[in-house]
Amino acid sequence: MIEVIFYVFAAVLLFAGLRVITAKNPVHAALYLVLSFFNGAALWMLMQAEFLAVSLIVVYVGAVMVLFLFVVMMLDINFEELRKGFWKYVPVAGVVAVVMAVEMVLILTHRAAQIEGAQLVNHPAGYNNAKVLGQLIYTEYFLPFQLAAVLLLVGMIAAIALTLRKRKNTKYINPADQIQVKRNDRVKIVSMPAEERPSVEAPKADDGQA
Amino acid sequence: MITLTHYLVLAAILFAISVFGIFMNRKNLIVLLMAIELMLLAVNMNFIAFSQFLGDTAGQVFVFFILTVAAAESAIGLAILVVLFRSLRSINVEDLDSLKG
Amino acid sequence: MTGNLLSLTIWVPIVAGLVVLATGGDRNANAARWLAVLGALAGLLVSVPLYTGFDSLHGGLQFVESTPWITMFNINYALGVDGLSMLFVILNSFTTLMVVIAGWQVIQSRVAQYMAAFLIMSGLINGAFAATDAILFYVFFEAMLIPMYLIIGVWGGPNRIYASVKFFLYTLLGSLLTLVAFVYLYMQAGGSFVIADFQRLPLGMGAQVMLLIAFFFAFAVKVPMWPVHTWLPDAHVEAPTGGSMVLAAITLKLGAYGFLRFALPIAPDAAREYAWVFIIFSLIAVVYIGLVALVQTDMKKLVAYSSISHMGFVTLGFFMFAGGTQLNPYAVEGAIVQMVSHGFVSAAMFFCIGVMYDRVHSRKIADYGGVANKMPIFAAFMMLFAMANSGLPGTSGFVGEFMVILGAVQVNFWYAFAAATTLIFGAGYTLWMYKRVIFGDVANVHVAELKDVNKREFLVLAILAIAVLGMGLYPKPFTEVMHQSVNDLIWHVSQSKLQ
Amino acid sequence: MNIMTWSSLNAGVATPEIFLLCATCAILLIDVFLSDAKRHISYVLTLATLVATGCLLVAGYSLQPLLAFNGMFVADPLASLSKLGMVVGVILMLVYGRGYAVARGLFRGELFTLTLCALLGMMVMASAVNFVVLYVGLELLSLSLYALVALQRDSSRSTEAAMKYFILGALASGLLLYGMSMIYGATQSLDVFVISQKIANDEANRLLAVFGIVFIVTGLGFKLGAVPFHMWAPDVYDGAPTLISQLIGSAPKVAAFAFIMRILAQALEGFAFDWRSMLMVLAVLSLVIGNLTAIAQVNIKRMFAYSTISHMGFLLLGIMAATPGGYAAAFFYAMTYMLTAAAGFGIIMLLSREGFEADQIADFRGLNKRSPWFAAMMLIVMFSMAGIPVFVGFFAKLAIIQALVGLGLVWLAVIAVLMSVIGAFYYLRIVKVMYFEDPTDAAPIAAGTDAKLVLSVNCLLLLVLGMMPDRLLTALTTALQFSLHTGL
Amino acid sequence: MDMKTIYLLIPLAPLFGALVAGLFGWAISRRAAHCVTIAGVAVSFLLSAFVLKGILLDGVEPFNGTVYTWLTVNGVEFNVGFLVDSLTAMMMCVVTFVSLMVHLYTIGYMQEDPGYNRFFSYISLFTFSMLMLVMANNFVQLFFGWEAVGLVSYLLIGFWFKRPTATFANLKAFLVNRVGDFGFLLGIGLVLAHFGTLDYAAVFAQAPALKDAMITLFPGAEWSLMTVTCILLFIGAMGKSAQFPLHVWLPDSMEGPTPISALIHAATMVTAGIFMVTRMSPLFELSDTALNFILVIGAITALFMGFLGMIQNDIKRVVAYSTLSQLGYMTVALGASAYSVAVFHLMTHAFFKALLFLGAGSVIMGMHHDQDIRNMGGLRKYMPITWITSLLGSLALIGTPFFAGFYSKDSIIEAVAESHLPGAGFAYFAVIASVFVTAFYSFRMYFLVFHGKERWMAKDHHAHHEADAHDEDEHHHGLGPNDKPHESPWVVTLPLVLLAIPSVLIGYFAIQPMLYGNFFEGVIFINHEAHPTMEMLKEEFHGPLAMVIHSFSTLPLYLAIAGVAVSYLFYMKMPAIPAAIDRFFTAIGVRKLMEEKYYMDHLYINGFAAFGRVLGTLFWKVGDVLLIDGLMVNGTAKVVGFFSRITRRLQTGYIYHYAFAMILGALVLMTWWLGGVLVSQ
Repeated sequence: MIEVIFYVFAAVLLFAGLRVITAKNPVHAALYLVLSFFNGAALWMLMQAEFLAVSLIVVYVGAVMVLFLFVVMMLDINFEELRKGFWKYVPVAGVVAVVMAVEMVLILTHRAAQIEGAQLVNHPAGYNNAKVLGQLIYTEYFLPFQLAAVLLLVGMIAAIALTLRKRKNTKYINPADQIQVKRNDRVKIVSMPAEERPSVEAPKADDGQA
Repeated sequence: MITLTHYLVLAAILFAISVFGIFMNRKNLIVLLMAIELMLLAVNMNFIAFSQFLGDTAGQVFVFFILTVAAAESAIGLAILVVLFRSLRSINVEDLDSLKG
Repeated sequence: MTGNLLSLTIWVPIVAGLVVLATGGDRNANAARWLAVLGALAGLLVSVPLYTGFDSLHGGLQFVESTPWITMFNINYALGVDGLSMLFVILNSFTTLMVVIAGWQVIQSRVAQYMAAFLIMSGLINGAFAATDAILFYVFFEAMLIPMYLIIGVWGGPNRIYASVKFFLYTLLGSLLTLVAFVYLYMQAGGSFVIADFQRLPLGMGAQVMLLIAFFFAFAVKVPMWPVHTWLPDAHVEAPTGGSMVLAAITLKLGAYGFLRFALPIAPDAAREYAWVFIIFSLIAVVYIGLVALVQTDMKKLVAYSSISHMGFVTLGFFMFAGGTQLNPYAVEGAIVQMVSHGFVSAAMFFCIGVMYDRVHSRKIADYGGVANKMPIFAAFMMLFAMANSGLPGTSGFVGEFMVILGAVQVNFWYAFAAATTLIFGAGYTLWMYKRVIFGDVANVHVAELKDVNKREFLVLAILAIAVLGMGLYPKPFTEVMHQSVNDLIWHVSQSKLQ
Repeated sequence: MNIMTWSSLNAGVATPEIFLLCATCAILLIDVFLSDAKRHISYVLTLATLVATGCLLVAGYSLQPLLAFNGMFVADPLASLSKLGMVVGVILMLVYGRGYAVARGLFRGELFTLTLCALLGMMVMASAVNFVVLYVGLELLSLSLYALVALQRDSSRSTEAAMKYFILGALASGLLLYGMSMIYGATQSLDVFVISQKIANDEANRLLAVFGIVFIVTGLGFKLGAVPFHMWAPDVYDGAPTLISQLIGSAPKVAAFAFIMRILAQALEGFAFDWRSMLMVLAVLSLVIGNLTAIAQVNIKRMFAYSTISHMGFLLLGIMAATPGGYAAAFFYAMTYMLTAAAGFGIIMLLSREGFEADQIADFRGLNKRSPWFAAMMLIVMFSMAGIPVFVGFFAKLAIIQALVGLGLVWLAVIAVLMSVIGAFYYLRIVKVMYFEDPTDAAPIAAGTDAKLVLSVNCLLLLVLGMMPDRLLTALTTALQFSLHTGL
Repeated sequence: MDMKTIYLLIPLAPLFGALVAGLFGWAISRRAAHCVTIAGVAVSFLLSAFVLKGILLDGVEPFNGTVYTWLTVNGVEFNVGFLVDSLTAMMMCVVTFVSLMVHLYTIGYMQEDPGYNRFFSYISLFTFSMLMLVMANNFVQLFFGWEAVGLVSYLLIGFWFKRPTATFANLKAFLVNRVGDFGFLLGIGLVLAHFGTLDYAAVFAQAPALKDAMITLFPGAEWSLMTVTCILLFIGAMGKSAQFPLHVWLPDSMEGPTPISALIHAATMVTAGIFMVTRMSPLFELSDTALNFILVIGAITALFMGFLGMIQNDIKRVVAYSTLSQLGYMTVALGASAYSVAVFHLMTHAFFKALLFLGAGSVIMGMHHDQDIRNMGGLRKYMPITWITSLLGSLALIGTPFFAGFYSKDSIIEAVAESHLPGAGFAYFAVIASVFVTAFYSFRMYFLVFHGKERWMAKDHHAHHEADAHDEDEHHHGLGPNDKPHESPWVVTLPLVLLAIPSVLIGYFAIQPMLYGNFFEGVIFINHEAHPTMEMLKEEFHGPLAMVIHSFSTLPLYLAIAGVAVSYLFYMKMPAIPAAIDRFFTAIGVRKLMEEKYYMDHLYINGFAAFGRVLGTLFWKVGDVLLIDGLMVNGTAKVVGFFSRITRRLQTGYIYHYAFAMILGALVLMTWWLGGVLVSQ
């Protein structure tokens, strides 16, 4: 039973993954990505990693993917343009990818790669994956946890710094500047000596030229 | 019986797919970002598999952090994408070629 | 005072150079010049006690100093001179003074930098000759490239960039391989960079051959030996007069010195086994380069080629350390004498060409003719140096050639035969050039406008002339300081290090 | 499961980081309330923070490694010294880049906070002894850098560079993580010391571990910019604002070194046999490709990028030796290269002005006539990079060569020095342009006195360290002795 | 004054004069310059005479001592030192005497020359060098003097450095001499290598022991050390003493002012080779091969250079070829082991040849620097002293009985006749034939110059001026048709007279002690068993007078008379005959051969020198520029640049390529190492 579930989810996951990178429309790609996340989450469930499975959905599907979709739709992109010549590069890229996949699989399935006694842990009743993780994260992993916070802060700063921009031609007022203005900043009295009036002939000639 | 190897192989294939996506995609930057997410999914799959099959919770904690980081990362990535689009009016990967040589 | 005499010879010029540099732009050019002369003079003065205080009965290192420098690698700031190196420290300090005086008026732009470059280089070269730690040697050996590169490049001729880069890379390539060799020896010696330890190190034949090749690259390029000589004509032609003087008088010697200090004693078995290769290269340098010099149309190039040919004599002498069954100090000492002599003669020759170049702005032989009509004093000096360059007895040029040929006869008659052709070629190219440049009727308006040497030029020429003649007439003071060291060296080379 | 207490955290060990983080937040807040005219307050505060961090590092220096945060953080001499190096690197970047940033509208609060965050990331990388922390620190650095590269938003070159950097960086992180996952699988631990212990006890699955190492090396290679994972570097150096190029080109190299030390030399030391040869390939490729390609450059920033690649080849050779001497050599190399590169980029920035980037080699024409001092400084930088004594670059190379020859890898040393000759060619070209050619640009050089002063100190340090490298070498070697193989 | 000081003073006095005149020539007057140099040489001459007297009459022991140690290598001392024995003393006297005469003569000859002081400096320097050469007690100093005289010769031939011919000639002289020195130096090298010292006395003492030593020059071929060494040393002598085929420089050296032709290229320097071989007699005696070589070379030179003298029209060239021929005589004598005879001829030749040259110089002055004998004639009326002295010199040269040349030359002929070396037959023929040749060209010149019509009056004026147009700033105008030559001033004629005296008398007085007395005892070593020449001569010698009487019954005298008679006939009475002969020889090509001096110059200039330059150009353009620089150096740079462009092109700017490279890199790493791991497990 578990095998069937695993293979089904795995198959869908791989299919969805493939579609992510081959979909014509980025919106579709994003949706396929969502699909693959769901499948991934299901597989994680299968491994009894409930908390992370849920987090994946919440964090990724709920936040990241929405962000993706938002951006995709916000940007005014001609997707058809982007599709041209897609299949031209498949042979080379495909060969490399397949070789890579085959190699990785060969290695992972090699008997030397097998870890003895690797069994899915059977947790006792009442085991709470979220709680265990929570305790770990808040105690032992205190440092990375704090750092992760900084990291999110960086993401925030960065996103704001990069994307937030003032319109160039809006006239907006900074009260602080207004209050601090001094007379001398605004009015400047320049003393000028009286100039001799230039002769009348020359400008006329210039005008004529112009 | 589904063993650790099954998950690892699955993750490996997923990883290869995402890699394939990254260097095959010549048009759309957004898909590149998505492919990277896929790759992280594969990595997370590994960690969880190891964690659950070897009975060590640390792997799952790592996944937790990876998710966090990935979120921040995509935020920045998308921000850069937006900025890029503003100045370039394009998210075509092939248009990113003013720096070379 | 005598405790750190060698340090003084190194640092006095360098500090003087920095002081000169500090005078800044060309507004203070005169200050820079005077400071430079004072610095060079001070450098010379502190080097003189090396000779007067030298114990010529003692072949080992003298005036030794040693301070740990880089304890991590057991690198010491270790100085010392023996009969092989002492003369060159003095020669270098001497040449620097000449160069500084020679550049007095000729150099009008960036005077301070020019003078400083020479002073700093002088200190570095002294360091290279005095270093008894391989890395210290290497540091000085290599650092000297920088001022030379700048000298050629900034104050050089039209094709200076090509020449300077070629010079730099050529020599860098060679020396970097030596660095690897040094490090290898360091490992073999159990963590010591002391050159004397390297020399004592037993090494297999394979290792010795590899080391010899590495040293060949470094030192042969610097000497330069045929076929790695082609940087020299370019560098000389493009370098300003002072650059050519130092290059020919000193830096080439450093390459030759490297053979004595490193190649021969460290890899004696390989050196003995493959001495013929070096001898053949040297003889090619003598004959081939002699012929090449004959057909040059550019005076500086001609003298540059002649330098290569003369340095061929030096390497020839070095690798004839063993004559048949007995040791052959003639050739080795002759080679060292030749180095010193070539220091005087080539510097003088380049200076002579510089004197003419400053007036006519051409180095082409064809642009001259009949210079003697307008510059009789100069012509007389140049005659002396031309004769010294062609190895006339009574001038320094003869002594070394004579001794090397004497040594060569002991090894193999045909080596001597080929080497002795320099009597003909050397005279041929030098005097033919002299004839075309100095003799004859006034060739053109430029020559007609020539003025004879001024006091400053006269001073340089006269000092060099005295040196050339003095060494030619009484070379004993030069050789007696080196006997013991040379004997030690060739004895050492005769011993097998194979185990 | 232990109950965590404040004392068990032992957070005092991480005082510099904690201070830095707090100060960063403070600056972030203060900056919000500052008008553009008063932006220099943030600048001064940032510098003050950095200096204070440096002081804290010095004050907290201890030869004995101190663990903190449940064994995830270590303050050992390796970490402390490399952090000090990073702090210096960042200070240099800010000092040199002030005028540059002002002229390009980059003189903003984000610049300071992101830079400080990047520094924090680097510091964490240096101190982390747990893969999770290592990863988070790395990402903290990377994310900050991505954003910094793109900070000049109006420049399509900057954003393009940022995008490339981001995508390739993310790919590299992915590869690194995959590798970490394999190591985790092979050893069932994320802790550096435990992993090391398990490998030593032969309790690790070698195949999985080596499989993981492949990916880890890939990721590390990317961070260092080693061939073939280097291709981001030229484009990013070129496209990014020069002060960010400097940031990327200097301090993170030290961080990457420490990072590599933690992963390869500490955690995976037992598999040194496997990763050594991988690094060797990367190193040789880096030396060859970096030096060769640098020759063909006309943009000095790109040239620096390729030169960095070749220098990282040297650095990798040191690490590859996998001996205390080799590590020390690499550490020395990283630290001195940081100083050298900082000065190099600094000069580019000081020669730049509003609307003019002095990033073409041709822009250095006749610098000696325009400003002998700047020319001399650049000369020092160039010759130091070329490894000509008496500048410090020489001793860095010497140390590496020594490590190689000590292992009997003479041929590798020969390749390295041959490549140095090629390298010398393009460094010489800069000197040539400065000294042998006549200036085409007559504009006066308007660099701040502070920057000039610091630059002078920086460049003279290259000379002084070259003449007296002993102290630094000894300190770094001792640091590594106490930091590695302590079996905590 | 002890003897050592005297010996030191002898060379140093002229050196002092040379230095004063040379270094301060710009500051002192002409008068001061010639006074100081003449004083120097005079001191030197007087002291030399004193030394000679001491050895000759007072039996002073030969001096062999060191002045200072020039160099020590390998425990061997190279000294500067003097060996003053009879040979040296005699040479010193000859050198200083001729030099003194030439100094005096120069005052008159060079009086109009702007390089007056320089000239005096040079000739004094020459005197010093020559003295160093003859006084040497070792090879190094010998070589020093050897080269130093070469240098001065170079300087003096090129004294008028504006003349292209002069500078060509001096370069040629130097280089040809260098070819000789090349051998000489190798010879010295062999001496040092096998004797371990370069001191004459030590070398000579060891020589017999090494008589049979062999050296291997080519694998499998052993050569006698002595033969090789002696031939090499003799090659040096060939250069300096202008023996065939290294003679080519001497005729050209006539480009120098006449006084130095007299001093250097006739009387002293060119005899250095003869002196050297004599000095080395202990070595040369040990090798028959070398002696035979010398004999043949000398004979060739004596005869064939004499032939060339017959067709010369330049007064100095006639004398120059005569010199060559006479040097050949001396060399022949050396080859015949008659060293003392060679030296004897050297001495007599020095006087009469100097005389002839100075006489020629006087004529040239009289002719206003026209040197072509075809333009002269009848000068005896105008220049009586010159005429008489030249006649005496010529008579001495052709070997007129009682004249100095007679004794020396006849002795040589006799010696050759007695020699048993394989080449002796040819040599005898050559020297006998040369007697006629010598007489012929000597008197051809004599008659053409001093007798007959005053041909300068018929000379085409315009052609003359054009030809000399390039010598504007010289005063070489030749004599115009209406000018009259006049006798030279006393400073010129006095040396002529002074030289004429020994030219006539010295043979008569010196032959007994020098050849058959014990004058050269202990100096010249002859292996009497192998080379009994001198023994036999001694047996036949019964005094100078008897020698004259004996000569009436021998061929040479009649040949000499025939030579004079034929030249009188040809050039005084029947000029048609030489013209006819000339036509005949022109027709068969011999004339051309002789005009081209047997094509030796062509061989050297267009052969060796040109070949050297072609080779040099080849090495330069192909070896250096094309192969080493072009292919190796710049080629490497190009290859690097080529790869650089390739690697640069790899950086395409496209992310997917970058990613591809990364992945490929990872893949390769993975394949490579995991392959290894998998195989190993």
